[in-house]
Amino acid sequence: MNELIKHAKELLEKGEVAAVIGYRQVSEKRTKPVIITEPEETRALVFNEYCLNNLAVYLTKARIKLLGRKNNKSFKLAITAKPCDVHSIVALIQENQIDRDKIHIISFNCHGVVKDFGFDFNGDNLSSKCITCETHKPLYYDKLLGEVKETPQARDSALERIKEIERMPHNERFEFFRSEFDKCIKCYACRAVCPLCYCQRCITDKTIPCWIETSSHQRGNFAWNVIRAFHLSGRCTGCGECDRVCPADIPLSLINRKMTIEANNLFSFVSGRSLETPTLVGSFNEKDNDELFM
Amino acid sequence: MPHTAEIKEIIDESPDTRTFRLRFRDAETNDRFKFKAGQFAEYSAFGDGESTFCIASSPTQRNFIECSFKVYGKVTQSLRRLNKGDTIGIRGPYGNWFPLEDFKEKNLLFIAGGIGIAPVRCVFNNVLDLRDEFKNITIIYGARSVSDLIYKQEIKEWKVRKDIKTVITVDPGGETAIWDGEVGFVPAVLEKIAPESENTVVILCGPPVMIKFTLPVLTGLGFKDEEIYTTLENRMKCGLGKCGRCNIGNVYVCKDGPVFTYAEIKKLPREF
Amino acid sequence: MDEKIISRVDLMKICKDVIDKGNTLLTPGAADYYVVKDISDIILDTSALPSKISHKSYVFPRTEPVLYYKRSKNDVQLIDINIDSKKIVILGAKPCDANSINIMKHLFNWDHSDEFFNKRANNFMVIGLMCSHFDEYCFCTSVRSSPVSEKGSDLFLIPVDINNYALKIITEKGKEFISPYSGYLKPGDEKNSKLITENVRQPEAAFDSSEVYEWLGENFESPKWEGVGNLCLSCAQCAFVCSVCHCFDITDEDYSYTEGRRMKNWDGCQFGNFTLHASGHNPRDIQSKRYRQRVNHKFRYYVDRFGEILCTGCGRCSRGCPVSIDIKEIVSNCNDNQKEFLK
Amino acid sequence: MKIGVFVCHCGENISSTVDCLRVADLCKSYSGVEYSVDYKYMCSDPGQKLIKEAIHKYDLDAIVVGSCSPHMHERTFRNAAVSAGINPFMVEIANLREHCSWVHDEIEASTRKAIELMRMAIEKVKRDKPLTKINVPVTKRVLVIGGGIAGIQAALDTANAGYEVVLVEKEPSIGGHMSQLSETFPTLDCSQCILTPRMVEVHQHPRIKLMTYSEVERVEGFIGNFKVTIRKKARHINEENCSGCGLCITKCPIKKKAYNSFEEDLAFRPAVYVPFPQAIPNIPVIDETVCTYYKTGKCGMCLKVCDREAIDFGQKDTIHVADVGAIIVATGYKLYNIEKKSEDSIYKGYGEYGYGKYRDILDGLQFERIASASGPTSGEIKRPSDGRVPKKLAFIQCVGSRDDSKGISYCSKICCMYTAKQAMLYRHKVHDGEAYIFYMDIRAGGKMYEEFVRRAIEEDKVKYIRGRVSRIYEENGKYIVKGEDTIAGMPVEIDADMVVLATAMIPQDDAGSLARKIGIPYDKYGFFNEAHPKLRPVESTTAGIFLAGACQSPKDIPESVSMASAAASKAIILFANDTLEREPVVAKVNEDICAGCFYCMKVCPFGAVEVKDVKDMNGIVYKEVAYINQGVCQGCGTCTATCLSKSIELAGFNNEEIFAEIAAL
Amino acid sequence: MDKQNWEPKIVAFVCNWCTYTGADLAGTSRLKYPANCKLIRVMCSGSIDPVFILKAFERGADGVLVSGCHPNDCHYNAGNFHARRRWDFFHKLLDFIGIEKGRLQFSWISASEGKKFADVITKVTEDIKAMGQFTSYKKMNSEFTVDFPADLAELEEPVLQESFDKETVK
Repeated sequence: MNELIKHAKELLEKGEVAAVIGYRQVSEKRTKPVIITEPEETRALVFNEYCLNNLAVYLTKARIKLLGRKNNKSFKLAITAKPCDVHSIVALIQENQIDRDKIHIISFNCHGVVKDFGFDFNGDNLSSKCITCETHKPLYYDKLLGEVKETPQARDSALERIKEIERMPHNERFEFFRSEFDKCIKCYACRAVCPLCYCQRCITDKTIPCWIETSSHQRGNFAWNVIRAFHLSGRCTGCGECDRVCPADIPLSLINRKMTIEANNLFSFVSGRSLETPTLVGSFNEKDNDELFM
Repeated sequence: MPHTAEIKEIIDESPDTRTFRLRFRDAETNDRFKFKAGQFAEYSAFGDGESTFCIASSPTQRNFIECSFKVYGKVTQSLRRLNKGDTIGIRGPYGNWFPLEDFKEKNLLFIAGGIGIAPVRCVFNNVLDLRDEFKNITIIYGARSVSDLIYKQEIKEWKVRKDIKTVITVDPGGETAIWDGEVGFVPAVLEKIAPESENTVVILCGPPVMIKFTLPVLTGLGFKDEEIYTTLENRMKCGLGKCGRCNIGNVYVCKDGPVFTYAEIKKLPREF
Repeated sequence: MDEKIISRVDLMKICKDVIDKGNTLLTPGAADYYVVKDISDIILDTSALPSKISHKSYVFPRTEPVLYYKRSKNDVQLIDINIDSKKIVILGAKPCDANSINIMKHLFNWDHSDEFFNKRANNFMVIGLMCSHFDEYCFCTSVRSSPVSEKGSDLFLIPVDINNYALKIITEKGKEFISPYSGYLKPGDEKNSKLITENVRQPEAAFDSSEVYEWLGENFESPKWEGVGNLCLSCAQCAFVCSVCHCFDITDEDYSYTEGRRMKNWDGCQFGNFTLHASGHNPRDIQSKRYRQRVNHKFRYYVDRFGEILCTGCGRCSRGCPVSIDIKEIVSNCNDNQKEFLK
Repeated sequence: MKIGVFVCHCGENISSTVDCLRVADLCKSYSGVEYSVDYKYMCSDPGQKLIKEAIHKYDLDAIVVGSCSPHMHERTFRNAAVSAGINPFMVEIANLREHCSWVHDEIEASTRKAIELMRMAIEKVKRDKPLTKINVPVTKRVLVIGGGIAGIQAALDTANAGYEVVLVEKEPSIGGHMSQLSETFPTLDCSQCILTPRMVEVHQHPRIKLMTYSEVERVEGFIGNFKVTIRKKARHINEENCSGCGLCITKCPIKKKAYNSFEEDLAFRPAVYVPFPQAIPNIPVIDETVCTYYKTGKCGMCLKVCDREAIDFGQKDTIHVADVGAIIVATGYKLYNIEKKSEDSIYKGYGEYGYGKYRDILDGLQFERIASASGPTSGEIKRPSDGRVPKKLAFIQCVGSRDDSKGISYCSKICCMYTAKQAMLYRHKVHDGEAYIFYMDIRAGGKMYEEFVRRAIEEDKVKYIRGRVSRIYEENGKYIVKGEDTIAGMPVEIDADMVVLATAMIPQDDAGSLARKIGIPYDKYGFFNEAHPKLRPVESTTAGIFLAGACQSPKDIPESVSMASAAASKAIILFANDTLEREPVVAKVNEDICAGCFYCMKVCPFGAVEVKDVKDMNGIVYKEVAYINQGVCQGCGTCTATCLSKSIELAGFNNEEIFAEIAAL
Repeated sequence: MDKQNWEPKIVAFVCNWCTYTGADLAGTSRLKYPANCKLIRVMCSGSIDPVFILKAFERGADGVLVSGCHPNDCHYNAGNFHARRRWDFFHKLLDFIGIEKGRLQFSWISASEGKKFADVITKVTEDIKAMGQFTSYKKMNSEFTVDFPADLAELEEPVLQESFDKETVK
């Protein structure tokens, strides 16, 4: 970890960046995000299996401007990002939210993070996104740290659940999701924690007209969760943060995962994997699937 | 539970501002509904929600109440679609009021900007109905342009009255060829006419920017903080001191306000 | 204070009776307070952490209609809401949760009494249960409460051994509730339960609430707010899982061409458009101001107004926070403006 | 808001299955409806009068008409509303005829549906906002790309109408393919003779700025306001000094290193050259690739002989920018090269016909040069291989065209005619020669065209054989053309001295890249797409860009010329007003909440979305948002549905209006 | 509403240039199709947002049809290609969360396909009839609703009904 601290300190000292967005340890098996602006403070920085936040969520236009501003000049921001977080950054760059030249990506060779804080890192407590992860080395970075280690083995129970749901008849499926969505309290933590939910005003906050009913009754919850999933279709990079933070334990990532699988099936596209591939939303192919249409 | 009221008359004040003259559908409510100058009510356009405006007519006027609104958001747009004879909902009156009894035997200076004239008009008309109890009365009213001025008819009446001084101004660029009033922002006009500050109560209402720049001018002219009254119109929903959004410091604007003196406001966190 | 002993078996009989009479019985689970359908679901664990979501929604639902309307060409018909006055018994409420209704009562009853809240609150019967476990986010002892606090409970349970509880009758309401079941009660010894409660491990007080009160008054403009504002993501999870946050929104919804309802929904002061005016002006336009409002409201404004801290120290907000912002950490380090982690 | 409702019976067309009276009656019970009435013929003068009077009498703010399809009478009712003082966009039409009375039988069901349709329209009109037409300033100058006959015609027409023209031609001279032709069908008049005066006129026209040896680099902007960047390639000749005396050309020692492309590679040209003697402008070009000076730094013969100091070896490409209001694209065509068989090409080639392998197998343009009096053989028909006069000539039509297996499915349209012409020319020049034409069928639609073909057959004894040629090979100095006579039903073999292939017309190589530069769509071959195949054939789908000539599809000269004139008149119409009036159904961005993801930019088919910097009071850019250029937007609304934060609204069809319609169901 | 008299409520979102015009053609050709479906005209199929569909369901629609120009025929060149991608996704999503394909159908109908329009509307109506009411969604809709007392409710539906009754009396 000294390398990380050294690097971050250097960046700040040399004035290459205005701030470093990273993790700090709060207790033995728990970390939390921190924004560091002074070289001295870098000693708090860590990177380990407990760094499960996706810090790309902090890379909003407003924050980049705000944090990058120092002495009336604008600087780069450094961010510590797991390889999967880099996917989010890629997606954000593609959606014009980040200027690649404005950020300095400190990434790591990653072998997975925990599912829950406070418990040991092992196959049973492995974040579900890590189970199927294929990018243990980041696709884009400015500084690569850490060495390659093996990821613990675990069952891909999420996929099993998707399969299970797909086997249900439609009315059962509807009932399943309706009851799951019914738990929603509309705290919008899923939205807040999603790096790709960067809209200045969310569709659900639009009042003229009212797109989605803000009440958290059944159909309001249903509409919100469906549209949230739709807006992420083909954009979601699969960081699973929404699922993690949901206080009502709605299996949001099941839907996101399913839509990611469909994006791959229909259009051979996975979001955030390449800066060169055009985004799925906003592009089309004349040969796209036409079966749906009479 | 709101009372339903019928729109008796619609007055187009400016391209985007309207005044409704309302009468409760229920005669009993009509008799019971009493309010004081400065209080507000919650007006419902059923289907689109509730919105808070002050009651713009004078409490001395007993047959109807009036409210003026500028089309900004969902509710005001919806209200604007209504016709004479249609029904809206009213809850209220809520909030505190201008302590007119304390104003007696004093000079009064009214300063209003834009739609801020609505609460001022309520007190102003109330005061005019009790004209003898007050000393000199001055009103300064500014709007963005001539067409944005509201209560044009009443302004005319005010202007011809000898016992009040009426100053109407529009922002630079908003004047028309035949405009005979002042041109300039309210604080500047205020500075220019420099009214007497001794024994004078100021009633100030307008957009946050105007208030921000007017207060120092008033202080500069020697007005006392305790004598400057203004209304804060925060976003309100319930009007009952519950929903939490009008909360500034330990104050609920909808209950403890909307009328505050500058001295009171100075004690509050600067979040309005 | 009256103290009795009741066996677990008998307690369950009472519960069954409550359910059989058609009342609602709530008990805390890991996720939220749930309605007990079968008494075998009841756990009564003193060492459980507070559930993720509080029981607030049973007294202040996340969404509820306040009136129905039906439009015709010119007129509107309104229908008032009749609050369902079913009795609700919370069994095993955490001491931190037990007091929440009492705290909220002030707000819903000053000046104007909120019948929606009151009708439900009056139908609440809170049976508190001593708490024997805390984690790094718990801080009840810092907000004038404790794991053995009886505040807010009508009845209070203290496990004396595996099969028996000491039952303290705190309020008249509690007394009334338990009187039909007096046959189950055996006389208890206050000394005995006192010994137990005194030995309960309590979280160390992290801050002095009156110091915090003072500090907030003097530090409206503190760099601290900016720091936490940068980290906070503006969701309202903290407010929505909180057992005493009570802000709401009112919105109209049509459900057919002519009919609709006016809904009262939870709202959160951390949302950017909570205070947004229609004109575009926003008094609390940036997150640091909103977070400042939250802390001030809880530890200063509410105290000013109603003499109580708007916080029960349950730690739900910190436990659930997507970016692990810990309100205890922020408040307890308030006196120095240094960044806390450098110590 | 006071709404007037007008229900039309349309004679009995609507009222036979919809109870119009009841519809009108029920509409009265909807809030906001001030007046509701039914009438026999709403679109008739008395019907319109009824509407106008009601608007005045009841002080209506908006009207809903239940009648036929809006595609029929929306304009009528809007005009009626306007004349009564209502904004035309405060009018909604409920389609009670095409979508209701005509398609349903049951009175009850269709009346019910009619009521619901009316209700939807009423709810929509309540949310409608008055819209005003958008005015866009127009730069009254046109850019013509391509200096062939179409470009020349378009340039002349526009210039003669009084507007300035910038004519860009990538070759050193204008004239295009038409200048290469010997004679033209069906009149057999000399192509050069009719074209040259036009070329001169272009050159001398005070309002035409001719830019030869130039290419369009970039086009920005939108209808009425294009900004065009043009690269003028270095000729290495100072145009102002050059008098066109041609001394440099005659003295150039490099004589046989470069093929003369004007002569379709049947001759050579020097390193410094003009494409052909009548070239406009008559200024040579130095070909860097063959000129000795550029290779060794020596020679400089031309420099020495030029007494006007016009040779400028150091000349560089220059970039010119022009502001224009309209663009006419007339880039023409080229011929299918039957040898080409590269993997990625859609064209599969005709290796079996031996073009390129045997020098006496020519394509149509090559034969034009051989038949041309100014051509390499001075108009005598001779074999390129040995200079002998061919006694037997085989023409093959549809080489490449109408042949899916070779990559092209369309008909090149002019081959039937020019092959007949070429066969006639041959017969006129070689009286004892035999001309055979292999054809699929003869397409001679056009004035005097069929007669022309008949003349070839009957007077000039050209022998037409219906069938395809399978193979051509050389045998004893003859070319054996093996084919089939499908009429006689037997194989044919002709030992021709020369074979002419009427190869397909295809777009220029760079058509696709040009289309992308200027932002117009093109088909899979590279032909530019017209806005509508029947009703808007000379407009591209991008407003303000028009098409002329063979760049759109194969065309003969009269068609190209008429299309050019049509395109010119489109430009002239555009220039008739100082500002351009456009329908206000355009999208608009709410800049306060736009998150700047620019998905709208990605999906906009018209490139109407731009990046706009939003500045604070100190002039510092604090965010970038999307901005929709109202001059370019065509109002499809794809951006509105794509926008995740719903920051874009399409005027006239905004989301609030659509939600209101749904709610009224 | 009792089962036998139930008629499905169907909403169609159609583009102005192809399907709406195709529907016009069906009219001018006097083709017959069921009256259950109401058209909402938009400029291009590319401008139809998935929320529109949910809104329609929220307002009690039993089925929704989305229709535009055939690929490559879009009046705006590419709007329908973007639409197609959007619907591919949205349909998969709805399918996953339990809304059957038949509830939300898609078609390309050109301005010349009046017959196809009539056929598609007939098919969609029959499909939805076979599926029955969209009860699962309607159940959500009916949460927090109230029956207005009969004496108060002299409004929309009854008025409509009454006017039909008059007809039968006539």
